[in-house]
Amino acid sequence: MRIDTADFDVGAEIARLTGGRTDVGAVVAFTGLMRADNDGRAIAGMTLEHYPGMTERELARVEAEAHRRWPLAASLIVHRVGTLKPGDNIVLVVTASKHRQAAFQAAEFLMDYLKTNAPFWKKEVGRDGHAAWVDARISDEAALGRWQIPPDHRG
Amino acid sequence: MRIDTADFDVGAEIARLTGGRTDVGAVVAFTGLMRADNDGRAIAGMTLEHYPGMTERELARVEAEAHRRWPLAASLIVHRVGTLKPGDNIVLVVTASKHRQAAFQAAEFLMDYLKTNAPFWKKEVGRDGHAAWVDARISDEAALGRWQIPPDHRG
Amino acid sequence: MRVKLMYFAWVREKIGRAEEELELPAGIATVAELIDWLKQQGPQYAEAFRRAEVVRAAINQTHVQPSASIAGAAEIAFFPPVTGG
Amino acid sequence: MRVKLMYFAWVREKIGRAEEELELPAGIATVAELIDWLKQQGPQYAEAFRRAEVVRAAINQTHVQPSASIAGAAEIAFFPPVTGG
Repeated sequence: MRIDTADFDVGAEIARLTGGRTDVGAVVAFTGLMRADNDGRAIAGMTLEHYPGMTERELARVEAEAHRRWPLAASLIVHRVGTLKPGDNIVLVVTASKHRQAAFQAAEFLMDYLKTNAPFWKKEVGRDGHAAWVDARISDEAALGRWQIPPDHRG
Repeated sequence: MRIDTADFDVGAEIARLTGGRTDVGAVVAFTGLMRADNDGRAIAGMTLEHYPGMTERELARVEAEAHRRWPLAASLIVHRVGTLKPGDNIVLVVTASKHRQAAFQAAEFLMDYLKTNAPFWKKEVGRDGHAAWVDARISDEAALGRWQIPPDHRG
Repeated sequence: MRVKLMYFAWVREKIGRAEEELELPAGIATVAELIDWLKQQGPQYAEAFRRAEVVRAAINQTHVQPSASIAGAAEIAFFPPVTGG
Repeated sequence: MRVKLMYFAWVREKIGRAEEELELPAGIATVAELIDWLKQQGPQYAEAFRRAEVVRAAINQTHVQPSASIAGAAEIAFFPPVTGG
Protein backbone atom coordinates (compact mmCIF):
# COMPACT_ATOMS: atom_id res chain seq x y z
CA MET A 1 0.00 0.00 0.00
CA ARG A 2 1.42 3.36 -1.02
CA ILE A 3 0.35 7.00 -1.25
CA ASP A 4 2.40 8.71 -3.92
CA THR A 5 2.59 11.96 -5.87
CA ALA A 6 4.47 10.09 -8.63
CA ASP A 7 2.86 7.99 -11.35
CA PHE A 8 2.89 4.17 -11.22
CA ASP A 9 3.82 1.56 -13.83
CA VAL A 10 1.14 -1.18 -13.86
CA GLY A 11 3.38 -3.80 -15.50
CA ALA A 12 6.26 -3.16 -13.09
CA GLU A 13 3.93 -3.31 -10.06
CA ILE A 14 2.44 -6.64 -11.21
CA ALA A 15 5.93 -8.03 -11.86
CA ARG A 16 7.10 -6.93 -8.40
CA LEU A 17 4.04 -8.59 -6.81
CA THR A 18 4.02 -11.92 -8.63
CA GLY A 19 7.41 -12.25 -10.36
CA GLY A 20 9.04 -15.61 -9.65
CA ARG A 21 5.90 -17.05 -8.04
CA THR A 22 4.33 -20.20 -9.46
CA ASP A 23 1.32 -20.43 -7.11
CA VAL A 24 -0.59 -17.52 -8.72
CA GLY A 25 -3.06 -18.35 -11.48
CA ALA A 26 -4.90 -15.03 -11.74
CA VAL A 27 -3.94 -11.36 -11.40
CA VAL A 28 -6.48 -8.55 -11.64
CA ALA A 29 -5.10 -5.02 -12.01
CA PHE A 30 -7.57 -2.15 -11.78
CA THR A 31 -6.41 1.30 -12.86
CA GLY A 32 -8.53 4.38 -12.16
CA LEU A 33 -7.77 7.31 -14.47
CA MET A 34 -8.77 10.95 -14.56
CA ARG A 35 -11.35 11.77 -17.23
CA ALA A 36 -11.66 15.10 -19.03
CA ASP A 37 -15.38 15.19 -18.21
CA ASN A 38 -17.44 14.74 -15.07
CA ASP A 39 -21.20 14.57 -15.60
CA GLY A 40 -20.88 16.75 -18.68
CA ARG A 41 -18.51 19.31 -17.17
CA ALA A 42 -15.16 19.82 -18.97
CA ILE A 43 -12.27 19.34 -16.51
CA ALA A 44 -8.78 20.83 -16.92
CA GLY A 45 -7.14 19.35 -13.84
CA MET A 46 -7.61 18.23 -10.28
CA THR A 47 -5.94 18.18 -6.88
CA LEU A 48 -6.17 15.12 -4.65
CA GLU A 49 -5.96 15.71 -0.89
CA HIS A 50 -5.63 13.00 1.75
CA TYR A 51 -5.39 12.59 5.53
CA PRO A 52 -1.79 11.48 6.13
CA GLY A 53 -1.76 8.65 8.63
CA MET A 54 -5.47 7.84 8.53
CA THR A 55 -5.44 7.19 4.78
CA GLU A 56 -2.62 4.65 5.14
CA ARG A 57 -4.44 3.01 8.09
CA GLU A 58 -7.70 2.74 6.10
CA LEU A 59 -5.95 1.26 3.05
CA ALA A 60 -4.10 -1.26 5.23
CA ARG A 61 -7.34 -2.18 7.03
CA VAL A 62 -9.24 -2.60 3.75
CA GLU A 63 -6.45 -4.73 2.32
CA ALA A 64 -6.40 -6.93 5.45
CA GLU A 65 -10.18 -7.34 5.19
CA ALA A 66 -9.84 -8.49 1.54
CA HIS A 67 -7.24 -11.07 2.58
CA ARG A 68 -9.60 -12.27 5.33
CA ARG A 69 -12.45 -12.72 2.82
CA TRP A 70 -10.60 -14.23 -0.15
CA PRO A 71 -7.58 -16.53 -0.53
CA LEU A 72 -5.22 -13.93 -1.97
CA ALA A 73 -1.58 -14.68 -2.71
CA ALA A 74 -0.75 -10.96 -2.82
CA SER A 75 -2.33 -7.54 -3.21
CA LEU A 76 -1.37 -3.92 -3.71
CA ILE A 77 -3.02 -0.51 -3.51
CA VAL A 78 -1.30 2.60 -4.90
CA HIS A 79 -3.16 5.91 -4.68
CA ARG A 80 -1.83 9.16 -6.04
CA VAL A 81 -2.23 12.58 -4.41
CA GLY A 82 -1.37 16.07 -5.59
CA THR A 83 -2.08 17.69 -8.93
CA LEU A 84 -3.31 15.57 -11.83
CA LYS A 85 -4.54 16.21 -15.36
CA PRO A 86 -6.98 14.30 -17.60
CA GLY A 87 -5.57 10.96 -18.72
CA ASP A 88 -3.39 10.61 -15.60
CA ASN A 89 -3.50 7.51 -13.43
CA ILE A 90 -5.20 8.02 -10.03
CA VAL A 91 -5.36 4.64 -8.35
CA LEU A 92 -4.05 1.11 -8.85
CA VAL A 93 -5.43 -2.01 -7.18
CA VAL A 94 -3.80 -5.37 -7.88
CA THR A 95 -5.01 -8.72 -6.52
CA ALA A 96 -3.36 -12.10 -7.12
CA SER A 97 -4.89 -15.47 -6.34
CA LYS A 98 -4.93 -19.11 -7.38
CA HIS A 99 -8.24 -18.73 -9.20
CA ARG A 100 -9.79 -15.80 -11.06
CA GLN A 101 -13.04 -15.45 -9.09
CA ALA A 102 -11.18 -14.53 -5.88
CA ALA A 103 -8.94 -12.06 -7.71
CA PHE A 104 -11.88 -10.34 -9.45
CA GLN A 105 -14.07 -10.16 -6.35
CA ALA A 106 -11.28 -8.90 -4.10
CA ALA A 107 -10.32 -6.16 -6.59
CA GLU A 108 -13.93 -4.98 -6.87
CA PHE A 109 -14.31 -5.06 -3.09
CA LEU A 110 -11.11 -3.03 -2.58
CA MET A 111 -12.25 -0.38 -5.07
CA ASP A 112 -15.77 -0.14 -3.59
CA TYR A 113 -14.41 0.10 -0.06
CA LEU A 114 -11.67 2.56 -0.99
CA LYS A 115 -14.17 4.83 -2.80
CA THR A 116 -16.33 5.16 0.31
CA ASN A 117 -13.90 4.82 3.23
CA ALA A 118 -10.39 5.98 2.37
CA PRO A 119 -9.93 9.68 3.16
CA PHE A 120 -9.22 11.21 -0.24
CA TRP A 121 -10.89 14.32 -1.63
CA LYS A 122 -10.84 15.60 -5.19
CA LYS A 123 -10.97 19.25 -6.14
CA GLU A 124 -11.56 19.72 -9.85
CA VAL A 125 -10.69 22.78 -11.90
CA GLY A 126 -13.01 23.18 -14.87
CA ARG A 127 -11.89 24.33 -18.29
CA ASP A 128 -13.80 27.51 -17.38
CA GLY A 129 -11.32 28.06 -14.50
CA HIS A 130 -13.90 27.34 -11.79
CA ALA A 131 -12.67 25.03 -9.00
CA ALA A 132 -15.06 22.77 -7.08
CA TRP A 133 -14.86 19.84 -4.65
CA VAL A 134 -16.19 16.62 -6.13
CA ASP A 135 -19.31 15.29 -4.40
CA ALA A 136 -19.34 11.71 -3.18
CA ARG A 137 -21.29 9.44 -5.51
CA ILE A 138 -24.45 7.81 -4.20
CA SER A 139 -23.67 4.87 -6.52
CA ASP A 140 -20.40 4.26 -4.66
CA GLU A 141 -22.26 3.91 -1.35
CA ALA A 142 -24.70 1.56 -3.07
CA ALA A 143 -21.83 -0.49 -4.52
CA LEU A 144 -20.35 -0.90 -1.06
CA GLY A 145 -23.67 -2.16 0.29
CA ARG A 146 -23.38 -5.51 -1.43
CA TRP A 147 -20.31 -6.51 0.62
CA GLN A 148 -22.31 -6.42 3.90
CA ILE A 149 -19.91 -4.26 5.83
CA PRO A 150 -20.89 -3.40 9.43
CA PRO A 151 -22.27 0.20 9.56
CA ASP A 152 -19.71 1.31 12.14
CA HIS A 153 -16.96 0.72 9.59
CA ARG A 154 -18.46 3.10 7.07
CA GLY A 155 -17.15 6.58 6.54
CA MET B 1 -7.30 -9.78 -30.21
CA ARG B 2 -4.15 -11.77 -30.75
CA ILE B 3 -2.93 -15.37 -30.56
CA ASP B 4 0.78 -15.37 -29.83
CA THR B 5 3.60 -17.73 -28.91
CA ALA B 6 5.46 -14.74 -27.44
CA ASP B 7 4.89 -13.28 -23.97
CA PHE B 8 2.95 -10.03 -23.46
CA ASP B 9 3.74 -6.90 -21.42
CA VAL B 10 0.63 -5.88 -19.44
CA GLY B 11 1.76 -2.28 -18.93
CA ALA B 12 2.62 -1.79 -22.60
CA GLU B 13 -0.70 -3.32 -23.74
CA ILE B 14 -2.69 -1.02 -21.41
CA ALA B 15 -0.70 2.00 -22.61
CA ARG B 16 -1.31 1.06 -26.25
CA LEU B 17 -5.05 0.69 -25.54
CA THR B 18 -5.70 3.83 -23.50
CA GLY B 19 -2.64 6.07 -23.94
CA GLY B 20 -3.60 9.62 -24.89
CA ARG B 21 -7.29 9.05 -24.18
CA THR B 22 -9.10 11.20 -21.62
CA ASP B 23 -12.52 9.52 -21.78
CA VAL B 24 -11.45 6.37 -19.91
CA GLY B 25 -11.95 6.31 -16.14
CA ALA B 26 -11.37 2.62 -15.45
CA VAL B 27 -9.13 -0.10 -16.87
CA VAL B 28 -9.29 -3.71 -15.72
CA ALA B 29 -6.43 -5.99 -16.79
CA PHE B 30 -6.79 -9.69 -16.06
CA THR B 31 -3.71 -11.89 -16.41
CA GLY B 32 -3.99 -15.68 -16.29
CA LEU B 33 -0.75 -17.44 -15.35
CA MET B 34 0.43 -21.00 -15.31
CA ARG B 35 0.63 -22.53 -11.83
CA ALA B 36 3.09 -25.23 -10.75
CA ASP B 37 0.22 -27.28 -9.32
CA ASN B 38 -3.13 -28.46 -10.65
CA ASP B 39 -5.40 -30.07 -8.04
CA GLY B 40 -2.37 -31.23 -6.10
CA ARG B 41 -0.40 -32.51 -9.11
CA ALA B 42 3.08 -30.98 -9.62
CA ILE B 43 3.37 -29.56 -13.14
CA ALA B 44 6.65 -29.06 -15.02
CA GLY B 45 5.28 -27.51 -18.22
CA MET B 46 2.41 -27.39 -20.64
CA THR B 47 1.57 -27.08 -24.32
CA LEU B 48 -1.33 -24.94 -25.48
CA GLU B 49 -3.01 -25.97 -28.73
CA HIS B 50 -5.61 -23.93 -30.60
CA TYR B 51 -7.78 -24.11 -33.73
CA PRO B 52 -6.29 -21.48 -36.07
CA GLY B 53 -9.07 -19.49 -37.64
CA MET B 54 -11.87 -20.60 -35.34
CA THR B 55 -10.08 -19.40 -32.20
CA GLU B 56 -9.68 -15.90 -33.64
CA ARG B 57 -13.33 -15.90 -34.73
CA GLU B 58 -14.52 -16.93 -31.27
CA LEU B 59 -12.38 -14.31 -29.54
CA ALA B 60 -13.62 -11.60 -31.93
CA ARG B 61 -17.23 -12.72 -31.39
CA VAL B 62 -16.84 -12.74 -27.60
CA GLU B 63 -15.24 -9.30 -27.66
CA ALA B 64 -18.05 -7.92 -29.86
CA GLU B 65 -20.62 -9.40 -27.44
CA ALA B 66 -18.91 -7.64 -24.50
CA HIS B 67 -19.05 -4.31 -26.38
CA ARG B 68 -22.75 -4.93 -27.07
CA ARG B 69 -23.46 -5.52 -23.36
CA TRP B 70 -21.30 -2.82 -21.75
CA PRO B 71 -20.22 0.70 -22.77
CA LEU B 72 -16.55 -0.12 -23.36
CA ALA B 73 -14.09 2.44 -24.69
CA ALA B 74 -11.65 -0.32 -25.69
CA SER B 75 -10.78 -3.95 -25.05
CA LEU B 76 -8.08 -6.47 -25.80
CA ILE B 77 -7.60 -10.23 -25.59
CA VAL B 78 -4.15 -11.81 -25.96
CA HIS B 79 -3.87 -15.59 -25.63
CA ARG B 80 -0.61 -17.50 -25.81
CA VAL B 81 -0.13 -20.86 -27.47
CA GLY B 82 2.83 -23.24 -27.59
CA THR B 83 5.05 -24.42 -24.75
CA LEU B 84 4.82 -22.72 -21.36
CA LYS B 85 6.30 -23.29 -17.92
CA PRO B 86 5.00 -22.47 -14.41
CA GLY B 87 4.90 -18.73 -13.75
CA ASP B 88 4.44 -17.90 -17.44
CA ASN B 89 1.60 -15.66 -18.62
CA ILE B 90 -1.17 -17.50 -20.49
CA VAL B 91 -3.90 -14.96 -21.21
CA LEU B 92 -4.49 -11.22 -20.95
CA VAL B 93 -7.89 -9.52 -21.01
CA VAL B 94 -8.07 -5.73 -20.81
CA THR B 95 -11.28 -3.70 -20.65
CA ALA B 96 -11.52 0.10 -20.55
CA SER B 97 -14.63 2.10 -19.74
CA LYS B 98 -15.87 5.35 -18.28
CA HIS B 99 -16.85 3.69 -14.98
CA ARG B 100 -15.39 0.75 -13.09
CA GLN B 101 -18.47 -1.48 -12.94
CA ALA B 102 -18.60 -1.90 -16.73
CA ALA B 103 -14.87 -2.59 -16.93
CA PHE B 104 -14.99 -5.21 -14.14
CA GLN B 105 -18.09 -6.96 -15.45
CA ALA B 106 -16.89 -7.05 -19.06
CA ALA B 107 -13.50 -8.49 -18.04
CA GLU B 108 -15.16 -11.23 -15.97
CA PHE B 109 -17.57 -11.98 -18.80
CA LEU B 110 -14.75 -12.22 -21.36
CA MET B 111 -12.79 -14.63 -19.16
CA ASP B 112 -15.83 -16.82 -18.39
CA TYR B 113 -16.80 -16.94 -22.06
CA LEU B 114 -13.25 -17.53 -23.26
CA LYS B 115 -12.76 -20.39 -20.76
CA THR B 116 -15.77 -22.27 -22.11
CA ASN B 117 -15.97 -21.28 -25.79
CA ALA B 118 -12.59 -20.40 -27.25
CA PRO B 119 -10.90 -23.47 -28.77
CA PHE B 120 -7.75 -23.84 -26.68
CA TRP B 121 -6.55 -27.10 -25.13
CA LYS B 122 -3.89 -27.57 -22.49
CA LYS B 123 -1.65 -30.60 -22.24
CA GLU B 124 0.28 -30.67 -19.00
CA VAL B 125 3.54 -32.51 -18.35
CA GLY B 126 3.86 -33.50 -14.69
CA ARG B 127 7.08 -33.33 -12.73
CA ASP B 128 6.88 -37.16 -12.91
CA GLY B 129 7.18 -36.90 -16.73
CA HIS B 130 3.60 -38.01 -17.37
CA ALA B 131 1.70 -35.89 -19.92
CA ALA B 132 -2.09 -35.47 -19.76
CA TRP B 133 -4.74 -33.28 -21.36
CA VAL B 134 -6.40 -30.91 -18.88
CA ASP B 135 -10.09 -31.64 -18.30
CA ALA B 136 -12.57 -28.79 -18.66
CA ARG B 137 -13.66 -27.43 -15.29
CA ILE B 138 -17.30 -27.82 -14.27
CA SER B 139 -16.93 -24.52 -12.36
CA ASP B 140 -16.12 -22.71 -15.61
CA GLU B 141 -19.39 -23.89 -17.17
CA ALA B 142 -21.19 -22.79 -14.01
CA ALA B 143 -19.48 -19.38 -14.12
CA LEU B 144 -20.66 -18.88 -17.69
CA GLY B 145 -24.24 -19.69 -16.66
CA ARG B 146 -24.72 -16.36 -14.88
CA TRP B 147 -24.34 -14.37 -18.12
CA GLN B 148 -27.46 -16.00 -19.63
CA ILE B 149 -25.93 -17.00 -22.93
CA PRO B 150 -28.20 -18.86 -25.35
CA PRO B 151 -27.39 -22.63 -25.23
CA ASP B 152 -26.60 -22.81 -28.95
CA HIS B 153 -23.66 -20.47 -28.43
CA ARG B 154 -22.04 -22.79 -25.92
CA GLY B 155 -19.15 -25.03 -26.82
CA MET C 1 -19.96 -35.06 -50.34
CA ARG C 2 -16.32 -34.08 -49.86
CA VAL C 3 -15.40 -32.51 -46.53
CA LYS C 4 -12.32 -31.51 -44.58
CA LEU C 5 -12.23 -33.03 -41.10
CA MET C 6 -10.04 -31.56 -38.36
CA TYR C 7 -9.14 -33.06 -35.00
CA PHE C 8 -7.69 -31.36 -31.94
CA ALA C 9 -6.08 -32.31 -28.62
CA TRP C 10 -6.71 -35.94 -27.57
CA VAL C 11 -9.16 -36.50 -30.44
CA ARG C 12 -6.25 -35.74 -32.79
CA GLU C 13 -3.86 -37.95 -30.84
CA LYS C 14 -6.25 -40.92 -30.80
CA ILE C 15 -7.08 -40.69 -34.50
CA GLY C 16 -3.42 -40.14 -35.28
CA ARG C 17 -3.78 -37.18 -37.63
CA ALA C 18 -4.65 -33.48 -37.41
CA GLU C 19 -6.84 -33.34 -40.52
CA GLU C 20 -8.00 -35.24 -43.56
CA GLU C 21 -10.22 -34.82 -46.60
CA LEU C 22 -12.94 -37.48 -46.83
CA GLU C 23 -15.64 -38.38 -49.31
CA LEU C 24 -18.71 -39.06 -47.19
CA PRO C 25 -21.31 -41.59 -48.38
CA ALA C 26 -24.83 -40.35 -49.08
CA GLY C 27 -27.26 -40.48 -46.17
CA ILE C 28 -25.11 -38.83 -43.53
CA ALA C 29 -27.18 -35.79 -42.56
CA THR C 30 -26.07 -34.76 -39.07
CA VAL C 31 -22.96 -34.48 -36.92
CA ALA C 32 -24.16 -37.43 -34.83
CA GLU C 33 -24.55 -39.57 -37.95
CA LEU C 34 -21.08 -38.54 -39.13
CA ILE C 35 -19.63 -39.65 -35.77
CA ASP C 36 -21.44 -43.01 -36.04
CA TRP C 37 -19.97 -43.51 -39.53
CA LEU C 38 -16.45 -42.45 -38.45
CA LYS C 39 -16.51 -44.98 -35.58
CA GLN C 40 -16.72 -47.71 -38.22
CA GLN C 41 -13.67 -46.47 -40.12
CA GLY C 42 -11.09 -48.10 -37.85
CA PRO C 43 -10.22 -48.77 -34.20
CA GLN C 44 -8.51 -45.37 -33.80
CA TYR C 45 -11.81 -43.62 -34.73
CA ALA C 46 -13.82 -45.99 -32.50
CA GLU C 47 -11.50 -45.11 -29.61
CA ALA C 48 -11.58 -41.34 -30.29
CA PHE C 49 -15.39 -41.30 -30.30
CA ARG C 50 -15.90 -44.00 -27.65
CA ARG C 51 -17.37 -41.39 -25.29
CA ALA C 52 -18.91 -39.39 -28.13
CA GLU C 53 -20.95 -37.28 -25.68
CA VAL C 54 -17.81 -35.48 -24.47
CA VAL C 55 -16.52 -34.69 -27.98
CA ARG C 56 -17.46 -31.21 -29.21
CA ALA C 57 -18.00 -30.32 -32.85
CA ALA C 58 -17.73 -27.22 -35.02
CA ILE C 59 -18.93 -26.72 -38.60
CA ASN C 60 -17.15 -24.06 -40.61
CA GLN C 61 -15.54 -22.86 -37.34
CA THR C 62 -18.80 -22.45 -35.40
CA HIS C 63 -19.79 -24.58 -32.38
CA VAL C 64 -22.68 -26.96 -33.22
CA GLN C 65 -24.78 -29.58 -31.44
CA PRO C 66 -24.72 -33.29 -32.50
CA SER C 67 -28.13 -32.80 -34.13
CA ALA C 68 -26.77 -30.08 -36.46
CA SER C 69 -27.02 -30.66 -40.21
CA ILE C 70 -23.74 -31.07 -42.07
CA ALA C 71 -25.24 -29.95 -45.40
CA GLY C 72 -22.88 -27.49 -47.06
CA ALA C 73 -20.12 -28.01 -44.49
CA ALA C 74 -16.63 -27.31 -45.86
CA GLU C 75 -14.78 -27.92 -42.59
CA ILE C 76 -15.94 -30.05 -39.66
CA ALA C 77 -13.84 -30.18 -36.50
CA PHE C 78 -13.95 -32.50 -33.49
CA PHE C 79 -12.31 -31.69 -30.16
CA PRO C 80 -12.61 -32.12 -26.37
CA PRO C 81 -14.27 -29.47 -24.17
CA VAL C 82 -12.04 -26.40 -24.34
CA THR C 83 -9.62 -25.49 -21.54
CA GLY C 84 -8.31 -22.04 -22.45
CA GLY C 85 -7.26 -19.18 -20.18
CA MET D 1 -9.48 18.63 27.71
CA ARG D 2 -6.85 19.54 25.12
CA VAL D 3 -7.36 18.09 21.63
CA LYS D 4 -5.91 18.43 18.13
CA LEU D 5 -8.57 19.19 15.52
CA MET D 6 -7.94 18.57 11.82
CA TYR D 7 -9.98 19.75 8.85
CA PHE D 8 -9.90 18.52 5.27
CA ALA D 9 -11.16 19.57 1.82
CA TRP D 10 -13.97 22.16 1.95
CA VAL D 11 -14.25 21.91 5.74
CA ARG D 12 -10.62 23.10 5.88
CA GLU D 13 -11.24 25.84 3.33
CA LYS D 14 -14.31 27.19 5.15
CA ILE D 15 -12.65 27.18 8.57
CA GLY D 16 -9.51 28.67 7.05
CA ARG D 17 -6.98 26.36 8.68
CA ALA D 18 -5.85 22.73 8.35
CA GLU D 19 -5.47 22.03 12.07
CA GLU D 20 -5.47 23.59 15.53
CA GLU D 21 -5.03 22.62 19.16
CA LEU D 22 -7.99 23.60 21.33
CA GLU D 23 -8.84 23.44 25.04
CA LEU D 24 -12.41 22.15 25.17
CA PRO D 25 -14.71 23.23 28.01
CA ALA D 26 -16.02 20.53 30.35
CA GLY D 27 -19.34 18.96 29.37
CA ILE D 28 -18.59 18.16 25.74
CA ALA D 29 -19.00 14.39 25.62
CA THR D 30 -19.73 13.48 21.99
CA VAL D 31 -18.74 14.43 18.44
CA ALA D 32 -22.17 16.01 17.93
CA GLU D 33 -21.72 18.16 21.06
CA LEU D 34 -18.26 19.19 19.86
CA ILE D 35 -19.74 20.30 16.53
CA ASP D 36 -22.44 22.32 18.34
CA TRP D 37 -19.76 24.04 20.40
CA LEU D 38 -17.52 24.71 17.37
CA LYS D 39 -20.42 26.36 15.51
CA GLN D 40 -20.40 29.03 18.23
CA GLN D 41 -16.69 29.79 17.84
CA GLY D 42 -17.11 32.08 14.83
CA PRO D 43 -18.91 32.49 11.49
CA GLN D 44 -16.33 30.36 9.64
CA TYR D 45 -17.11 27.39 11.93
CA ALA D 46 -20.85 28.03 11.67
CA GLU D 47 -20.52 27.96 7.87
CA ALA D 48 -18.34 24.80 7.80
CA PHE D 49 -20.84 22.89 9.98
CA ARG D 50 -24.00 24.50 8.57
CA ARG D 51 -25.02 21.16 7.05
CA ALA D 52 -23.45 19.15 9.87
CA GLU D 53 -25.13 15.94 8.68
CA VAL D 54 -22.85 15.77 5.61
CA VAL D 55 -19.64 16.31 7.58
CA ARG D 56 -17.84 13.08 8.53
CA ALA D 57 -15.70 12.68 11.64
CA ALA D 58 -12.78 10.52 12.73
CA ILE D 59 -11.32 10.10 16.21
CA ASN D 60 -7.68 9.04 16.38
CA GLN D 61 -7.87 8.28 12.62
CA THR D 62 -10.92 5.99 12.83
CA HIS D 63 -14.32 6.82 11.30
CA VAL D 64 -16.94 7.55 14.00
CA GLN D 65 -20.62 8.46 14.21
CA PRO D 66 -21.82 11.81 15.65
CA SER D 67 -22.90 9.97 18.81
CA ALA D 68 -19.34 8.71 19.47
CA SER D 69 -17.68 9.70 22.75
CA ILE D 70 -14.65 11.99 22.47
CA ALA D 71 -13.24 10.86 25.81
CA GLY D 72 -9.52 10.21 25.42
CA ALA D 73 -9.40 11.59 21.88
CA ALA D 74 -5.98 12.95 20.90
CA GLU D 75 -6.90 13.84 17.30
CA ILE D 76 -10.36 14.60 15.96
CA ALA D 77 -10.83 15.21 12.22
CA PHE D 78 -13.75 16.64 10.24
CA PHE D 79 -14.14 16.20 6.48
CA PRO D 80 -16.68 15.80 3.65
CA PRO D 81 -17.70 12.36 2.36
CA VAL D 82 -14.63 10.87 0.71
CA THR D 83 -14.14 10.83 -3.07
CA GLY D 84 -11.07 8.67 -3.65
CA GLY D 85 -10.23 6.42 -6.58
